[in-house]
Amino acid sequence: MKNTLPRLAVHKFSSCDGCQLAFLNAGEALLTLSRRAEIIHFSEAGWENPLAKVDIAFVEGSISTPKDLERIKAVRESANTLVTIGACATAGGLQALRNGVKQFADWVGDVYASPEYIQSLPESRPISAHVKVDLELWGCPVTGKQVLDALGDLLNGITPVNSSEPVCSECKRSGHVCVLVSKKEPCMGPVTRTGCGALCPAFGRACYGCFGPAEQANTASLAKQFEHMGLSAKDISRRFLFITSATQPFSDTGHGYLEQEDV
Amino acid sequence: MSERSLNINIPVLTRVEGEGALDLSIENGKIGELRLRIFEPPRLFEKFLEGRSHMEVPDMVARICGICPVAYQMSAVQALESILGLEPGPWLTDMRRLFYCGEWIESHSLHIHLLAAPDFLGFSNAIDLAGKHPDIVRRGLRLQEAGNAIVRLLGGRSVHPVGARVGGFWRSPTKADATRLLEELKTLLPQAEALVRWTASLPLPDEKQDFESVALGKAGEYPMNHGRIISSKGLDIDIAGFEKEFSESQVPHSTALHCHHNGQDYLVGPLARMNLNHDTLPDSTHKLAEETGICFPSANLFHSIVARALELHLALTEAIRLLQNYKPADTPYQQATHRAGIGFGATEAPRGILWHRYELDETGSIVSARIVPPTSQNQARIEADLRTALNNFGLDKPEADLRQHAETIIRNYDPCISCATHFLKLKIKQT
Amino acid sequence: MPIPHYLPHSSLQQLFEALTEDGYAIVGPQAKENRIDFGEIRNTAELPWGIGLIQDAGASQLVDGPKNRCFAWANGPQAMKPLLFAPREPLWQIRHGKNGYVVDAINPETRRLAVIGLRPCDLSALRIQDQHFLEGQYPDSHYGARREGLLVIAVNCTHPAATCFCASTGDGPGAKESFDIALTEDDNGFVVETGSPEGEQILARLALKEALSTQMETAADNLRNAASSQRRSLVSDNLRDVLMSRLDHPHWDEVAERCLACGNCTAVCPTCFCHAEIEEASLGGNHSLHSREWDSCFGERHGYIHGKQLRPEIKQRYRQWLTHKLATWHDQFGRSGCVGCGRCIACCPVGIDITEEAAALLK
Amino acid sequence: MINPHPPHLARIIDRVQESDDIFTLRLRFNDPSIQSAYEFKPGQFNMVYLPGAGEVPISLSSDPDQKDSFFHTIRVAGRVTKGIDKLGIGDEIGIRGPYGQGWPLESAEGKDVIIVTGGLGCAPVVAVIHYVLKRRERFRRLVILQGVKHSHDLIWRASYERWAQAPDTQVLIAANATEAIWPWHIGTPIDLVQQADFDSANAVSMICGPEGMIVAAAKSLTERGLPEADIHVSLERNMQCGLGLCGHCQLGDKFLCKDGPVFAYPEVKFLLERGGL
Ligand SMILES: Cc1cc2nc3c(=O)[nH]c(=O)nc-3n(C[C@H](O)[C@H](O)[C@H](O)COP(=O)(O)OP(=O)(O)OC[C@H]3O[C@@H](n4cnc5c(N)ncnc54)[C@H](O)[C@@H]3O)c2cc1C
Ligand code: SF4
Ligand code: SF4
Ligand code: SF4
Repeated sequence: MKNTLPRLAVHKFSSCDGCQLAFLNAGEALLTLSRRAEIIHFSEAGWENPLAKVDIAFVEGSISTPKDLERIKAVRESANTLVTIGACATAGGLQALRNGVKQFADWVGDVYASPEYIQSLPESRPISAHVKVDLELWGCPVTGKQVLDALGDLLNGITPVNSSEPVCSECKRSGHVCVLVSKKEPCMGPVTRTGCGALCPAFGRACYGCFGPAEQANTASLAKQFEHMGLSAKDISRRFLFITSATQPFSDTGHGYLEQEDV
Repeated sequence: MSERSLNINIPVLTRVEGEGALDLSIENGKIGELRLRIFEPPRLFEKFLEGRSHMEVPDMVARICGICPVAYQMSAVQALESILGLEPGPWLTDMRRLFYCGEWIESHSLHIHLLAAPDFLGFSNAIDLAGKHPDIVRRGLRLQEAGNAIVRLLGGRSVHPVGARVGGFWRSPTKADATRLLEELKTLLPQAEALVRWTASLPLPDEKQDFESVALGKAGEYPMNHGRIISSKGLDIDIAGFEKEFSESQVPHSTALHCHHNGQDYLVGPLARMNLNHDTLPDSTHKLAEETGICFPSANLFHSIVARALELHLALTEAIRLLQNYKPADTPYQQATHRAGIGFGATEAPRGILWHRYELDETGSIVSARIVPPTSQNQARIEADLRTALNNFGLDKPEADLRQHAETIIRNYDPCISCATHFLKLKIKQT
Repeated sequence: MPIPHYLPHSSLQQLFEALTEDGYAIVGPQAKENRIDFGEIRNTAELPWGIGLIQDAGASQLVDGPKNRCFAWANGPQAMKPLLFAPREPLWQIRHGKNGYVVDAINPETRRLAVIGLRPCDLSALRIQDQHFLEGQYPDSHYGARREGLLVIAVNCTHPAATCFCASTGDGPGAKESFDIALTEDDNGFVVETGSPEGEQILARLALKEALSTQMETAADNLRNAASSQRRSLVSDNLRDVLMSRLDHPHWDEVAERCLACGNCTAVCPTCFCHAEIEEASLGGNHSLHSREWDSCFGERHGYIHGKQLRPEIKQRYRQWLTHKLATWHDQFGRSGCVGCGRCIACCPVGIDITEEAAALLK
Repeated sequence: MINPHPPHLARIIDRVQESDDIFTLRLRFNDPSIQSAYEFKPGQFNMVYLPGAGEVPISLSSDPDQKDSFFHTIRVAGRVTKGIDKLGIGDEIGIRGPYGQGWPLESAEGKDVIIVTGGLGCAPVVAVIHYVLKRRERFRRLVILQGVKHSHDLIWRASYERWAQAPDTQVLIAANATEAIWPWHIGTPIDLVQQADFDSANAVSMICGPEGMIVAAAKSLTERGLPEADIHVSLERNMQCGLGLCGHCQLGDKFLCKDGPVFAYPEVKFLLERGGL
């Protein structure tokens, strides 16, 4: 009976471990999960079989060292379905702020007394930059609901839904005060994909874009609006170059304003 | 004693947060090389912080660690507020303690049940453990969820909460939400008591070691959000003195730095805190501690798990106290005017002292940042512990037993490797 | 038409008490975190006394208003819509029973609501939503259950915002129908009219005096002033043919450069009714919940069919919104879908203005 | 007020694989009273519900006079249809309907019936073919024009061959690309209109397929003298509720689910010719 269950792996690359907590914080659902699938690999929870064949592999973290690069290829080989979870795995993560930074090597030197011991790729990149990914779950961190809904669907043989509508839609459904319109806070909600439940506006603060770009992210227009609201080019670039700085529309707009700042 | 030689290599430590390995060689019946290898890739947060507004710091440093983001946010706001001249009032002080209680409950429960308990009961993971002892695991999951619920109340979500800011909280929880949570927490107290008794009843090795405990203290309460840095060897300094007193060095085998005090390893975390602060426990927790028969300060490192359970009980008791007379604040945060300066923050993360230092310019931007996480402080201690404990255990034991024992010892520190891998070299670049 | 009465501010609480006695939960406006929000209230003190509201394209800000008024503002982002057409609600669940699946319909829990503070634009919108949800071949039971027993206490608009243009759409600032009670506020209280037997019956218990002619004149003056103070207007009352003949107007591209496709306009529009259905299965695999939630023609689900987006560009989505709202709405509902409330103007993060865009398209 | 939302359960009593990704389900409501009261017209559709996945609109493909069961012919597209594809005989699904307006079969009586389909648009009109063939005496000529992208997309090949043998029936098939042996035309269904044999003064056409193809077919039919009012088309839009409430199927002044999906061509001509709406 047991060995007919779908096989599951959870892998970690460069990350804060927060997205794996979608499983470890799941409470009773963790026990339900263990009845529906067999966990084969999940280091933090005590299973260590990184190369074993599995049906579904969840991957947290970005690729940032030469070792990672070898490992992710092996993970891809081992898994039927590969699902990335979180901003690191789907977008390179906060650590992608180093991408394109000319002084990167100096940075390592600034942080480590002997940088020669540190093995690192010049860029932190998402999993999909290196191998085929079947499903990308965004968020920093992903929510337990996102991960467990997707997993439930996969276990039921159903293609998971993965909404990329903007945070605003969830924000309005929740009846939050629009901080952009009422408080002139530079909210990233209109260009950020939903999933968090419009948490920041619920707390009266501007969304800072931790779920990455929405389906139609008109970042140029939003940035213009931030200008009208009195933000400096530097402030605007920082809004876009934050948790998911390596994603296309955010990176383009962010770097655009960064250059304005430089001149 | 046999004179055998053996290489033990645990390529990936499981049931710890982040990625580390252990290399151990036994040469002629003696421990030769012993390296706790940390290869979690470095993430260079201190560099990313430079040039950012101080308002972005709490959201950024939270991303260093998904297990203790609250600790990162709390050390950071403490340091930044000290520069900006903000004094947290009584409401904020209470709420930050409540926030911290949530993280301790969540993190300690996760560690005890999902990471450590299988070691002591002969299982390799918590799911197998749940097969035999479902009640134990369920109790853990419920307590963990209660901790998460506290963090959510103030932060919106338990990983990378969005509620905390420099100057306070973005929003104060509603009375109704606070009351609902309070009722839930009250029902869990008996579970937390049972947990303490259960940890004390585990077959923990009886073994004493000589080490220095370092923790915050003299806080007028069991330390979480503030205090002086004190130690079992009589250290008693302001947190600003940390850099003078403690030194970090890089070793080739690790992306985490090693910390030393007077050239010696030292211990931070639950046992160190308990050893130094047990007299400030609330009565009910104190009584439970006495019931365990363990006398704190304890030189037995395996008592860490009991200390952790006692802290969980304390945090739950404190959370209930803090929620009992909860009133929403009209202004949950203070706004600051920009000021240049240098500030320090140190709080007790679940795994021990988390020390931050920031320099701000007059526009409120970060000039430099330095973060010393608890796991890099414990790293040297873990290696020293392994040397002693494995010798005591008997180097002639079967290899599998040695491995298991080594892993149990490491896990006992609840190392958080994700945190440990971004530190600065010793000298801060002066700009 | 029954004779108008006068309800002094000091007697407003009596009205609340009468409503409570009749078993109504009262929902009314409150000033909250920089906006006017409709929620349950018990006491007239909870109303936004002394509050004013400045609204403009992409901006909305509470300010001090006349001390002795509680309706000296125009509207907040939402009023009636979420109370009847829930932002998100379950429709049914399905689970494994002994002999196969079991479907359980989920019906909403409802209470009789008395809503105070709806504006004339809100009443027109209510009328449209009724038409949409209740008067088709398949009346919506969820909307219907909430609608039943609803008591509407409208308040005519004496303080339109800069974003308001109800005078041009013919929906305000004075209410004509679809209310049980309608109030027009002055410094001391309200001129009260009734629009239904329920309204009359409740008012009868308050022992109010008939309104003086001076009071009625003030009310009429205020409404006239309110109308003439409106600076925005929607160009024509039937834009159907003009807009449909300008589907390739270059102005669509121009709006698309600014439009964020965030859907805020559709969410706050009191007449928009689009919703999507979602299915959420439990991890255990033995239970699933089917719900619906507000959706928007700016969203990815709206124009999607099997692997293809029919309206992949923002330009097409904005055109979909505007041509439906202002053009083909006439065919479907016998009127324009815009009631002149200006919410979409104030709530658009980049301040896109439906009246300006319509005018530009007519050029 | 009756709650129109929850589906009724129905069981799969037969299943036929039509091609790699198209299959037909024969279904019967679990509740016999619902089954016996269930009536529909070809061209109408059901909301078909896969528990745990969601609902999709699917046309009825069976003969309306068959009272003990009904058929759906489904192409595997995405989340819901992929899931339904995994079901077999005995499995349950949810059904609500029928919704929308069917084909004008009564007014087609005594006339030539021209059916033009493109690609996989055939499902909604297959029911019409069955309907006409079964009541052959009520109609005049039956002309079936079917176009596919590639010859191997053609489903019901055997059926077409069989239909071609029926009296007064003309079957013309075209593929843009074909395998080596292809007995039919290479090209588009529009080419076929030229070869079709019908009396434009006394005919009704029913078209189903991609919108571009509908417009082109309607154009060539009118060029052959068929009045636009005698051309009927079936359209597709996203449908969440099928009840005329969710707004997703709005096209111009129509809601496809209740005003359509079948329309007389003049009603939608402007919208279709315009495209991109
Ligand atoms: C009136 C009508 C009759 C139809 N009849 C048939 C038929 O007989 N046989 C057949 O195979 N297909 C038919 N379709 C198309 C069928 O509805 C879609 O292929 C199906 O919705 C795809 O859903 P999915 O979940 O498998 O795909 P996904 O691409 O995963 O779609 C996800 C969701 O999008 C929506 N959606 C996607 N495509 C469509 C679409 N074309 N129309 C409406 N909603 C859509 C649904 O809500 C669906 O749940 C018909 C469509 C309409 C409008
Ligand atoms: S607060 Fe932000 S997310 Fe919410 S509606 Fe306004 S802009 Fe959108
Ligand atoms: S509102 Fe924005 S920043 Fe806040 S949690 Fe959601 S996606 Fe992240
Ligand atoms: S279109 Fe705009 S102004 Fe008109 S009713 Fe809707 S929200 Fe109000």
